[in-house]
Formats: sequence, structure tokens, C-alpha cells
Amino acid sequence: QEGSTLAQVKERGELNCGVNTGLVGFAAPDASGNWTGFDVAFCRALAAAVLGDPAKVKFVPTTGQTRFTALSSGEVDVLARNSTWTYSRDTDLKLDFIGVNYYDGQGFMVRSDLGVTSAKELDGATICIQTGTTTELNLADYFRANNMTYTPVNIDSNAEGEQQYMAGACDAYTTDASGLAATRAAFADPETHIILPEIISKEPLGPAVRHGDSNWGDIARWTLNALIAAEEYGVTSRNIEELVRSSENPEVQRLLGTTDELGAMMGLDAEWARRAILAGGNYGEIFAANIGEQTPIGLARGLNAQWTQGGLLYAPPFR
Amino acid sequence: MSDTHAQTVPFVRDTMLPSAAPPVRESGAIRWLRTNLFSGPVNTVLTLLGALIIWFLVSTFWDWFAHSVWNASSLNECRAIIAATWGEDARGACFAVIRERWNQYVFGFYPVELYWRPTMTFGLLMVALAPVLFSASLSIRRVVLGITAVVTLWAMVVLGAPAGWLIFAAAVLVAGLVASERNISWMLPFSLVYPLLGVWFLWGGTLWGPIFVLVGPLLGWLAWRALSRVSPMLATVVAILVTVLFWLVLAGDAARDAEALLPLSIDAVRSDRFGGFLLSLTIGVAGIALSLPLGIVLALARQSDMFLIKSLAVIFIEFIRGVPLITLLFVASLLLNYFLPPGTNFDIILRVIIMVTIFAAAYMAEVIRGGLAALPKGQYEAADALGLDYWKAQRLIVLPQALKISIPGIVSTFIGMFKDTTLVTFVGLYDPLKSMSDAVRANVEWKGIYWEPFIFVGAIFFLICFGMSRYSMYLERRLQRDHR
Amino acid sequence: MEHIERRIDRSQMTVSDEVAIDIRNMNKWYGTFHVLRDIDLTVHKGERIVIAGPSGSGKSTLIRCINRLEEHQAGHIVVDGVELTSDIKNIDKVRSEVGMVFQHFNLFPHLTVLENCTLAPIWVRKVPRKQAEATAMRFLEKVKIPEQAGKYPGQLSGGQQQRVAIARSLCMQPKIMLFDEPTSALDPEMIKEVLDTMIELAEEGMTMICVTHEMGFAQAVANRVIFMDQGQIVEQNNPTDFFNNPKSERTKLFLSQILGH
Amino acid sequence: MEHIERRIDRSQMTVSDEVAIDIRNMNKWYGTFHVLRDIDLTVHKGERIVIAGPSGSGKSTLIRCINRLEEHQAGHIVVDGVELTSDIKNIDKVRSEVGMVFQHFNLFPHLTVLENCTLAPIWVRKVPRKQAEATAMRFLEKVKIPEQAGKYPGQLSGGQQQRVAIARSLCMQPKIMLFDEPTSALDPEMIKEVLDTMIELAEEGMTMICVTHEMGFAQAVANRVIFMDQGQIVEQNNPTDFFNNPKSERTKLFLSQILGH
Amino acid sequence: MLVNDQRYRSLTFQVIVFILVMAAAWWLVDNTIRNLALMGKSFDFGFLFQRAGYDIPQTPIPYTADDSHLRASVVGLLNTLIVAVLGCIAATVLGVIVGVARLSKNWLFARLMTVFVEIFRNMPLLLWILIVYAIFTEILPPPNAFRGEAATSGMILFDHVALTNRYTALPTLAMTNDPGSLDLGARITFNWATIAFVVVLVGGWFARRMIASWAQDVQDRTGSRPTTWWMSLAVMIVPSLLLIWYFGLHLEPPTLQGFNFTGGLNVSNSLVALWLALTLYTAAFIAEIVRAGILAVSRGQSEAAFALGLRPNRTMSLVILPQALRVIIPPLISQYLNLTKNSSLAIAVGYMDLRGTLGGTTLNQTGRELEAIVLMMLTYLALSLIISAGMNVFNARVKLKER
Ligand SMILES: Nc1ncnc2c1ncn2[C@@H]1O[C@H](COP(=O)(O)OP(=O)(O)OP(=O)(O)O)[C@@H](O)[C@H]1O
Ligand SMILES: Nc1ncnc2c1ncn2[C@@H]1O[C@H](COP(=O)(O)OP(=O)(O)OP(=O)(O)O)[C@@H](O)[C@H]1O
Ligand SMILES: [Mg+2]
Ligand SMILES: [Mg+2]
Repeated sequence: QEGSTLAQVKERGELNCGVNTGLVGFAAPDASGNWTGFDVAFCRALAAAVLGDPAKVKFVPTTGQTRFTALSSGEVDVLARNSTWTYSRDTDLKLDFIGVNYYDGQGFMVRSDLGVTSAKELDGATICIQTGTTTELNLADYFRANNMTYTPVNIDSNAEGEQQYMAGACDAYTTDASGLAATRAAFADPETHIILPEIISKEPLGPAVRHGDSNWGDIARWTLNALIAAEEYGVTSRNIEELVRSSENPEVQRLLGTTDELGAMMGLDAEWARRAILAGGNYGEIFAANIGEQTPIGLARGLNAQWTQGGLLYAPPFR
Repeated sequence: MSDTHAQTVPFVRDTMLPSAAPPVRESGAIRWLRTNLFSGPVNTVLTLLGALIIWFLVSTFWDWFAHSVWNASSLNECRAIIAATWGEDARGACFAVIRERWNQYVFGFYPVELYWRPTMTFGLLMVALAPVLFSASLSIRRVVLGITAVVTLWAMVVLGAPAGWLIFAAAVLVAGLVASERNISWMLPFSLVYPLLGVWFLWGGTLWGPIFVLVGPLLGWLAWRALSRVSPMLATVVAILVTVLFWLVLAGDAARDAEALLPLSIDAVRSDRFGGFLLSLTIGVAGIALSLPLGIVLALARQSDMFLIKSLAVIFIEFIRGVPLITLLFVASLLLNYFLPPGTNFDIILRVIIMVTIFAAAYMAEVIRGGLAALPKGQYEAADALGLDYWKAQRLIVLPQALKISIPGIVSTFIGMFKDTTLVTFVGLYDPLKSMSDAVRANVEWKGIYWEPFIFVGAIFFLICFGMSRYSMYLERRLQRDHR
Repeated sequence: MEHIERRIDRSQMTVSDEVAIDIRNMNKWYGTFHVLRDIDLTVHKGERIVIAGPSGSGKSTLIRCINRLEEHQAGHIVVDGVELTSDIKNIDKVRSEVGMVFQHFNLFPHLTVLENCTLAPIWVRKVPRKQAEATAMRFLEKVKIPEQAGKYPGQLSGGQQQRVAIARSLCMQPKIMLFDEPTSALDPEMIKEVLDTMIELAEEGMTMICVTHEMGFAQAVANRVIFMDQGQIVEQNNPTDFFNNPKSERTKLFLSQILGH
Repeated sequence: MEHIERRIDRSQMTVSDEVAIDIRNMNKWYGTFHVLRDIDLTVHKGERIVIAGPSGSGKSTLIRCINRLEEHQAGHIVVDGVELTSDIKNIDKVRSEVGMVFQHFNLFPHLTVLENCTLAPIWVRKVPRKQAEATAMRFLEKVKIPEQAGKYPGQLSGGQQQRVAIARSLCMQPKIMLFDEPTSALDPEMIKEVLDTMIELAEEGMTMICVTHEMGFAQAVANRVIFMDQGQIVEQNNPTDFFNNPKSERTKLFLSQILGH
Repeated sequence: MLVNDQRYRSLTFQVIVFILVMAAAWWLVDNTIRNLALMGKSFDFGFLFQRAGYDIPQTPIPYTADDSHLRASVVGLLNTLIVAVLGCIAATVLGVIVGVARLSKNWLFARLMTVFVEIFRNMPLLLWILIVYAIFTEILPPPNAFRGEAATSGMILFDHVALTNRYTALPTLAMTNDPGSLDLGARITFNWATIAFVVVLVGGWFARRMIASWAQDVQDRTGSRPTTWWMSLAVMIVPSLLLIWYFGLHLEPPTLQGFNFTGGLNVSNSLVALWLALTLYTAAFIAEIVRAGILAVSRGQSEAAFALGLRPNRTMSLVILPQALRVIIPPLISQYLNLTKNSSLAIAVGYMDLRGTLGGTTLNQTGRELEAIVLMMLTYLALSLIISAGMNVFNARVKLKER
């Protein structure tokens, strides 16, 4: 319809995607300004699904403080910035989280020579924390619940957090465990830092869209689901052409638009999911390419494995 | 004894004494040292203190500078080289990061193959500014334009500009040099269209856009010509209306149609590719160019005897001056969309430019108001008595004098604004100071590098701002000498 | 007559019957302060009128009303057939017919002497620059400083500046000239130069109203002297009678002070 | 003698044998520029000395050396028995005995006239305020402006300001007064007021050294005129002989210029 | 035609402008209302009374995560004021020193100060904030460097102060005879001892004034001014010493316990860095103002004072300064204004000022950007209006009387 986000995006010929200003593995520009990362890949898949070209994305770097406003004010069409799905954000902030692309939890990183092995031993510590995040609230709750005190050092960006932590200006750095891993991986001497076992919160990270345009929400949600489902069914960017021709699996056929025209229900064509998967591969491929164990970030799949593998990823059926 | 002249001994000198050299301790280096460094106990202590400070600074930083590494691909490599060359404990600077990433600091994420375009844009800026800034002195113009021409063309060649554009730039620069020798005001038309050209060079896209933007005021001017006999006020209103309507209603479509008919475009570069000093300069130059006229209007409004106009100006100026710039930038990035019709979305750089302009204009207005207030009332009366109307009196009599008085203030406002362009980092733009350095540090190779980028960026800011302030001092002195 | 040495040629100094300025029953207040009270004054073409009076008597205010630098609140002022009302057209018309020379010259310091003189002709009268410059040079010659045309006012002496101011007014080819104490800010040596220029103007038949304390000038040139006090015209007469035979007590007092000084 | 009208009472103008200022072989350089060359000058109590000479000849520098506003580099200056060296005690002593009046008055604009006059007595001489004010009023009366005591300098005319400056110096009850072109920044009408004040001082027998171009004053009041050129004393004589019968060529030239003017 | 009538012309013009401005305002408000409706949001400050939920490192008044956003904002405002006031004081002191030093006859020192001024004026403040902060974090030792036998760093000032890369640990003032606190409600308390000290200091200040006026009186009567500095010192200090003795006030040095120094006051580096950078940057501007102010007093003034026999220091205090101050104070106050506004760059070092709380975390957690930013701007506006009102009063008071 006129004025819908989909129409606007098509009219513009470009998807505006809000991302982190720079978190290696999730979203960061390289020396020539090309964006790469786990969140970036979702944006590209969405652009491919909607516009037919994974390159037609404009990445809008947002800070922890500007991200939701950027979304609600219409500056970005979708926010893929490792944001936690919470009750109040979904309701009061008028966002719609369209799913979870990374199940995370907040953890702590400390130097191993500090002799701390549990978060419970952090009483009185100085802790670096990014402002404007849920981690800030979790941290306050966690220390109160355990009757401990701490001194927060508020930082503005991940880069600054690393600087403070490295210089010893804080005893511990807290953020989502994935972020910690990414940060630790980039250190010159990763062995000398440990990530404490406690995960003090649930941090389901996912892309969000504005409240009120359900069709656009559906498109984003099912693009994510398509990526997850593709992994479940073994559809990869390499075998997809072949599967289009030869797949016998009706679910795969529907997903790839060879039988039912599911895309039309959302105002897209039949091959939307095919393009989304081709853009950067299925969920597993994206994960492996950006943050998986082969990358410097080196995250294990863990909770983010398919339900069939003991993880939490569970795409609803395509029918 | 009451004779007045009793004590007078008449005296006449018949040979004039020659001028003698002062006593040794009163001349030369000794005297200089004595009067300038050791003229008393306090002074001697100060001198020693000063020397101590210098010694402290030099001894602390000398090693670090002396042991600097320019050739390495990562911080660790730097450290290895330093350790290998100057020993394990040596500390040294790793300017290799500048060498590796200078382009990011200078051009942001602008496409590498198009670096020549911003280069050319800012080179030609000098030509456009020549009639305005360096109008009075031929020798300065010669030096500035000469250096600009050489540097710009050299840089364009190095950056791989296409031959056509190289010729174009050379032609403009040579035209500027020629005009500078003859009559610099020949370049005024170029100065007038330069803003649009500059925008086109930087952002690219179709040339028809700027052309049709230009058509608007042209139509307005025609309307004004036609109506000015009837009523100047009506004519002005109509002219503005025509211009704005043309821009809003026709210009976009016309440009698209013209482009379809006759494509005239260069590669488009999106705003999100702007960063580093390119971003600072773009915002700074645009802000400077826009804030001066706006500031003049605000100052005149504040000086006006129309109560309503005056109050509006006062409220506006005091409001803008009363809040920090970064809250205005937050408004630009967070709130502007609330105030505009649903669905409007315009470029973040443009929004930042608008906010920076408004901010600088409020300060500018106060500076210019000071200049206006310094003008004697007789000047206004004389203009009135000669039959000049308000606008002519302002344009011909009042503003030239008021602006001249305000030059130091105007330039320090410019400098302040240029420094403030670094604050765009807080709305997610890649300023050279913080965001760009964070982006560089986000890479594994350069994690942990702080001082070198600060020094590099700081030095460039210093050069530009210091240059501006010296230029304003020169201008002030020259204007003082003239007219006297 | 200390500053006036030469014989004055009165051949052109004819007063015509045409009315140049007609002021009827004019009143003006500054706030509640009544500066000008019931002023009636008719000036014919070619008249040379000197206005004298103690400080604060409203002399400046009166002549500033004539080209509407001040607004009057009651009565009528008709200049060259145009009544001064709040209509801007009329004001513009009157101002371009009436030249004014101020006590403090009020030259434009950022423009050269020539530019000072051509500014108004070019922008108000829309005269081509070449022609305006030619006219300006003619008048600069008339005030005897053509060689200073390229200088800035700040480079001239007070007397020269005031003559530039006169030339600047003349360039608009006004029918009437107003002078507000044109010599009182000048050093004694320079007063003569300026008075000479003004005398020459008078000799050519210019209609002039002049506020001045140069009684020598008044006696030599004026055809009418007006004495003002407390915002009113107290006495007016031809100069000979005015100086030798003042009627009102106030005038006598004033003259004794000013001439005794 | 244009500014001096009254008869001058010479009864008190006696010159004693006591030496007030003794300058021997004094030399001064600005950098390498030799401003004062071998100055020898003895001033007795009660003398009134006028220093004349072309601009830049070092007149100001000479009298500024006398109260050590400038430092001399060779020779001796003894004022009232105290030699000026870099000893601060001596400098203070000399300065409180020597009053100085500047060309540009240099009144303190943030203080009233009375405060200007009492500042130094109170802070330097430690006089009680009441008494300082009484003295100040006496001297303000002497310079004929007691009624301005409560005003600020900015509210006075130039002549009044200069008289305040003289009164301010007198309030320190100096033995010697130095004047550096006290009238040259004044309008002609005001020069008279200031000269009158200076003449009165002379009549009371004050030792004065005065740089001035007022030759009328020199002739009427001075007992000695000193002519300087290029940093040297070229000629000195009593005023009558100095003006009527100058010896040196330079003096003649200078006098012809200054009197012909 | 109305526009051709002098009387109505400006009226017409004003009416047109007024209509245009009103139309524009209406347009903006209308857009805002529609946009809010589209997003399903309201314009409502109720969020200020909700639980904030986040902690603030520096809390001048008691605050916990359970307090409301309003209280968090007040804490932020107080933090803004703390850094602004400290910055103004320090910048003035440094600026005056540098400004005077630039005028010094000492060539070397004057040049050095010129370099200082030019360097700090011509580079962005943000750069200085980042550099100073980086110097603190990179160069100072972490607290655990003070630990144990093999400590690599030591405390300074008789083991009372520790400079670490997190904070400056200062000793606390402890009392053996604590008189308890005055509760002002809203959990704002003042220790009676503090109040006693304030009272004594203010009283001492008045006593000093009285001594000064007594000295003036004596001088007026007798001419010589009694030496009063020791009396002034005594009335300022002796009562305080008595109080210290009465309350048993003593310093308790911070001790390293666990991760950090405790038992003292830890002044965070973000505050110190922000304060220092603001101070240095503003001092460069103030130095220029001071220099210009002193130069504005003509040389003739000091010469006249010397010729009257006044000593240089009296000349300074009686003649030069009173005149220079008139020139200096107005631009000085606008520098104070700038400094206060610039303190909002606290964001760069994570100092939780008004912008960091109300305009940062609160805005972000509640999503009330319109309300939060409007409130924040109004607060800053009120601050600057208060400062500039003070300046206007001052200007009117000291204007030189002219003819
Ligand atoms: N703008 C004004 N507002 C209020 N009163 C004014 C204004 N201008 C002049 N006046 C008062 O009006 C009176 C007449 O002033 P005007 O300047 O006309 O006197 P004048 O005769 O020209 O005196 P002078 O010889 O001193 O120039 C004076 O008392 C003056 O104080
Ligand atoms: N501070 C200074 N530094 C260097 N040269 C100076 C300084 N002051 C004065 N001079 C030079 O010393 C010379 C004598 O100056 P001085 O002011 O004593 O002359 P003067 O006789 O008083 O002249 P005038 O009549 O113009 O006041 C002049 O050539 C002047 O340029
Ligand atoms: Mg007058
Ligand atoms: Mg002199």
C-alpha cells in the first residue's frame, strides 16, 4: 500500500539498516567503508529479498543512544544492532522485534591474574559498561540481588570500553557474552583474559522494526526465518540452484518458491527467500563466516544451534 | 634677588655631539638577555621555570618522537621494530597508522577511485573564495592561487583523475590566476555558482539537479524585475514565492526528465561515505557560508525597531546560545523527524549542517550586532538624508562598516564552528577525531593506538584554525591601514 | 566678520516668488517635551535663511523636520509642493530634493571621497556611474578639492571633510540645502574654507537654510535671520535690522552674549 | 602672547641658590638609538625652565628621566639631594617630591576628581582621608574647579581635566613640577585656563620644568629657556635673549618656524 | 497603499512575519502531533517518576537504581554544576596567570604562554578531553599496582592520596564526635558539622569585611593603615580550628581493599579529565581576555600612578585592575557560559552529567526522546539565562561615567 515501509523502500530502491557503529563480527566498516558482520548479513539478506540486490543497503551507524529513535523516527527501516528483545522495548518503545538471531547473555571478562573465578567475587569492583544498554540495568539488578557493590565506569562505545579495560581502568568489562568473546579475540594476548562462567541475563538479540506496519514486520521476520529454516533443511548458497531444480522436499520447495507463491502474501515475488539465502548463505553460513569458530571471534554455536542440534533455533514452518 | 634671570648661564653648543654606541652592557646580546630574561629576581626565576618546563616536555617526548616508526602494518609490528632498533625498553611513536590509514582520516569512506573529486572541489574552493577573501592584495592572491593550482593539479594526477576533469580543473585554476592578475571580480560569477558545483562534485549524481536549483532564483529574479516597478515589497515576496515553489514543485521532476533526455551525471557518492576531514570541511565550509548571511539577518532583526521582529530575533538568538551544540545535534538526529511531515527523511549531513549553521548564526548575530552598535548614528542619518532606503543604506553604508569592525569576532566564530564539527561523532557520523579513530582501532592491527591519531588530527586542526586566526589579524591590520 | 574676507557677489542672489518650503503651524514633541511650538515659516526659492538661537532651542530639530529625519506631530510641512506625511513616496521625493550638511560631516569612512559623492546619484537617482563621477568631480572642483577624490575621508582635515560633505549633497542636485552648524566642529583655520564654499553656493542662488553661530556669515549672505528660543520663532528680520536693531529682549540678550564673546 | 592677558606678578618668583636638580653628563639610549647625549643641567629652587625643540629631540625623555619614568644609562641625576639609581627607596623618594603633568592628562577614569586627587596622598603619604580631602579641595579651588570634585574625569572638558591633573600633582605637595606639553592636546579655548593655572603656580615660586611650545608662556614666566635638538642641549638663555637674539643656527631656524606659524 | 505609509509599513511587515512564524510553528506542532500519533506515543512527563534502574558513579545526593528518573536527572544536573563550577574557578585562576604571564617582560615565559594559548585555542575541545582522559587511563597505574609488598606505585602526600587510572583516591574527613545530620527530606541530608563550618566560614568572611572597613576607617582618620592580614587570617582560621578540635575531625586515608581504594573519596577520572580539559581550554580563552583587558588600560595610567609615587603593586590594585576588570568581566562571564555548555561533552568520557542521565540513559531506557531533550534544553537554557542575567546586572553597575 501507499506509504507502507515496503513501498517506501521500493520507491527509494534502497534499504536503510541501522547497525552498530563498530563491533567486529557483528557490524563494522572496513578501511574502505564496506560493512561486514553478522547483523550486516541480515540486512543484506533482507535487501536481497525485497529489492533483489544485497548491495542496495544503506548502513546507518547508530550508537546505543540513538538506535531506537532512529528506528521510530523512520530514519532506518530495520534495526539490526544486537539489541535485546525486552518487554518494555516491545511495548512502551513501540518497537516490534521480529525474532531472535542470536541468543546471548550478559557476562563478565576479567584479567586472569586478578584471581577472580566467579562473578560473585566482584564485590567492590570497578566495572566498565556501555551506557544506554540493557546490560546497565542487568548489572544494577545483579549486584543488588547478590548484595554487592560496584563502581560503574560509563563508556560510550565498545572501542572505548576496550581501551579502559586494557588499561586497567576497570576490573571487569561486562557486555553480552558474544561481544566479550569478540573483544577478547581481538586482544593481542587473549589467554590472559577470562570470561567468567556466570551469565547474568537472557539477551535474545534480534532485529526490530517499527510498531504498526505488520506487513513490513512479516517480511523481516520471515526473511530471518528463511535463513534459519534454510540451514535446517540443508539449503546453502552453494547448493541452492541445484535444490531449486531438484528438491523433493515440499517445505524446501515452498521456501524456494518453486511450488506455492508464498512471497505474494507479503507483497514480494516468489523468489524472495532464494535471493535472501544467496546473499550471504543460510544462518549457519552467516554465523560461520562472521563469528564462528573459524573466525577470530571464535564463537561456538551453543544456544544458537538448530533445535535439532540441541540449540534454540526453531523456524516456524513455511506453509 | 627677585630678578628672574639671575641664575641663567647662557650656553650655546657649537659642535654637535655624534651619536655614540651604548655601553657594552647596554647593547647587543647581553642587554637582550638582561632585559628579556634576567631583569630581576622574579624574572630570573621565571626564565628558569620556563626552561625547566621546556626541558621537561622535550625530555619526556623527545625519545618517543625520535623513535617513531613510519613503516609497519600493525601496532605489534611497530613495537617489534622499535624494540629491535632502539632496545627492549624503548618507547616510540607508531606513525605508520597515519601512513596506512591517512586516506580514511582525510576522505572517510569516499570511494578510493574518486578521491580526486573532493580534492578538486576544495582546490576550486580557493578560486571561488579569491574574490571574497583575498580581493585586496595581488601578491597574496598570487601565492595562494599559485600554490593551490600546483597542489590541486598534482594531487589530482596522483589520485588518478580522468583527463577531462584534469583539464577542467586546470582551466578554472588558470582562469582564476588570470583574473587575479587583471580583475579578480571576474571570478565572482564562479564564486556564485560554486556552492552548487561543489555539492555536485562531492555528492555526484546528475548535473541537472544543481542546474534546476539555479533556475529557481533566476525565475524569481525575473518575477522581481517584472514587478519591482509596481511595488518592491510585493516583488520581493513574489520572487521568493516563485523560487520556493519552483524548487518544491517543478525542480525535481524537471531534473529527472532532463536527465532522461540528456544524461549528464557523474558517479553518485552517498552521505554515509563521507567521513574524516572531508566531512569536517564540508560541514565547516557550508556552515560558514550559510551562517554569515543568516547571522547578518538576525543581527539586523535584533537591531530593528520593530518590536515583534526584534523579540523574535532575541528569543531565537538567546535560545540557541543558551543550549549546548550537542543537544542541537541530538535534535537534528533524533527529533527533526518529529517536526517534519510523516515520512520525510532527509540527509543527516544536511541536517547537521542546518543545526551547525543555526548555532553559528546566533553567535555571528551577536558579533555583528556589536559592529552595528559601534557605528555612529550620523551614518544612518546621512544615508537617510541622501534618500537611500533601508536596504540600500544597510547594504552600502552600514554593513560594510559593521562587518569590518566585526572581523575578529566573525573569524573566531568560524574557528569555533570548525572545531565543533568534531561533535558530529555523537550522532553517528565519522568525524576525524573520535569516530574515525575508533573505527581504525576496531581493527585488530591498530587496537590500542591512541596518541598518534590524536597528534595527526590535532595538528591538522591546529594548522587550519591557526591559519584562519592569523588571516583575520592580517585582514584587520590591512583594513585599519586603509581608509586612514 | 572674522572669517569672511572677500567681496560678495550678490548678482545671482535673487529671491523668487515661488515657495520652496512652507511650514504651517507645525508642532513637535519628544515624548511629552514640546520642542517645536507653532512654527510658521515660508521660504521662497533663492532665499538664504540663517537660524540662530541658544542651545536646545530646537534649531536642529526644525531643520531635521524639513527632510523628515524627525517626524512632526501636528501642522503641515510642504517642501517643493510635496507635503510631508507618513507616505514614503513623498518622503523619498523630498529627501532627494533637499540636501543636508551635518555638524559632524557624517561622511562614509569606508568609501573614497569620489564614492561618497557618487553613491546616492547612482543608487537613488540611477545615474550611470561615468556620468555620476563626472558630476561629482565637477562639484569637488567647486569645493576646491578635486585632487582628494581618491582619498578616504579619514585622510582629510576637518575643513576638507566638511567640503566633501557639501559636495556630496550637491551631487544629488538638490533644490534646497540645509546646514546644521556646519562649522562648529571645525578648528578656526578651517572654518573659513567651509564658509567660502557656502558663500559661493549662495552666490549661485541656492535656496539655503543654515543653523549657524557665524554671525559674519549671516550678515554677509543671509537675506533673513530667524531667532529661535524654547521651540518658537521669536524674531525674524533682515540681517542688518536683526543685528543692529533687535526687537525682542531675548534676541538682544543672545546677541550681546554671542558678539561679546 | 595670545593666551596670556593679565599682568604677571613676579614678586614671589625668586631663584634661590639651593640646587633642586643636578644632571651631570647624562646619556640615554633606546636600544642602540642615542636619545640623550651628555646632558648637563642644574636647576635651582624656584627656577622656571621651559624646554623647547623639534619633535623627537628628546624633551619628553629628558624630563621623564628626572622622575625615573625612564632609566638613564650613563651619568648622574640628583634630585633634591637624592641620586637616582636603581635603588627603589630613592626612586620613591624622588617621585614623591616631583609632580608630573602629562600631555594626555592620564586621569584615572574610574575615580572621581576628588578621589583622583586624594589617592596618592592617602596611599603614599599616608595622610588621613579627611585631611587629604581638605587639601585636595584647596588645590581644586586653586585650579578653579572645586564644584567638579564629585564628577568623573570623563564628564569634564579637556581643559578642566588638565587642571585636575595639575591639582592631583599638587596634592602631593611636590617641590618640583614637570610638565610635558600640558596644553598641546587641548582646544584653543581651553589652553588659556591651563596656562593661567601654571602661571599662578609660577607666581607662588614653584620650581617648574616645562616642555611646551607656548612661547608666550615661556617669555612671560620662564627664567630660562632650553633648546634641545638631537638629544642635546643646543642653547640655553634667558627668554628675552633667547627669543630676540638666538645664537645657534638651529635655534634660529626653529624660532622662525614656530613664531612665523 | 499601506506599505507606503511610514506608520503602517512596519506594522504590516510585522503582521506578515508574525503570521508566517505562527504558521510555521503551527506546522511544526501539527507535524509533531501527527508523528506522535503515528508512532503511538504521547507527550507526557510521567516517565520521570518511574524507576530509573541504572546506577550512577558519582552521586552528590543519595541515589540508587531504585530512585526515579527525576532524581537521576537531578543527580546529573548536580554533576553538571559540579564540573562547571570547578572548571570556572580553575580556568579563571589559570587564565589570569597565563594572561598576565603573556604580558611579562620575560621573553621566554611570555613566548611559552603564547604557545600554550595558541595550542589550546586552536584545537577542538573534544580532542583535549580525549587526550587528557587517555593520559589518565594510559599513564597512571591501576589500583592493584599499589598492592602488596611488591607494589609498583605509592601513594602521595603522606600516604593520603592515590592517583590511579580510575580515580584519585582522597582521604575522608572523619569525626570522633559526630553531631548527626539535618534531614531536608527527599533523602537529602547535611551533616551538622558541615553546616557549622559553613556558618563559621561565612561569619569569618563577614568579620574579615568588618576588619577591612575598620582598617579603612583607621586609615581615613590617621593616614596609616594598620596591618590586618593576620587578623583576617585569624578570624578565618581560628574558629575553624576550634570546630575541627571540637568535632575531632581528622583525615582517614583511603585503603586498598579488594579491587579498589575504599574509606575515602574516589574522584573519578572522568570528572578530573573533563574538568582539566575544560580548564585548560577555557583558560586559553580567558588568558586572552585578561591580556586584552590589561592592555586596554593605557600605559599612561600606570605612568601617572608611578609619577605620583605609587608602588607597582598598589598601582595594579588601585589603578589598573579596577579599570581592566570592567573590560574583562563581560567576556569572562560568557566564557563561563561556554564552559557550562561545553561540559555536556562529558559524554566523551562517560561522566554522568545532565546529558548523560536525562539526555542519555533515561532517554534511552524510556524512549521519551522528545520529552527528555526538551527538558534538557530548557534546563541548560535556564542555566545560561541565570548566568547572563548576572552579567547584565554587573555591566550596568560598573559602566564608566562619560560626558
Ligand atoms: N531624540 C531626542 N529625544 C528627546 N529630546 C531631544 C531629542 N533630540 C533633541 N532633544 C531635545 O530637544 C531640544 C531641542 O534640541 P535641538 O537639538 O533641536 O536644539 P538646538 O537648538 O539645535 O541646540 P544646539 O545649538 O545645542 O544644537 C533640546 O532640549 C534637546 O534636549
Ligand atoms: N620607548 C621608546 N623606544 C624607542 N625609541 C623611543 C621610545 N620613546 C621615544 N623614542 C624615540 O626617542 C626620540 C625622542 O623622543 P621624545 O618623546 O623624547 O621626543 P620629544 O622631543 O618629546 O618629541 P615630541 O615633541 O614629539 O614629544 C624620538 O626619536 C623617539 O622616536
Ligand atoms: Mg543643534
Ligand atoms: Mg614629547
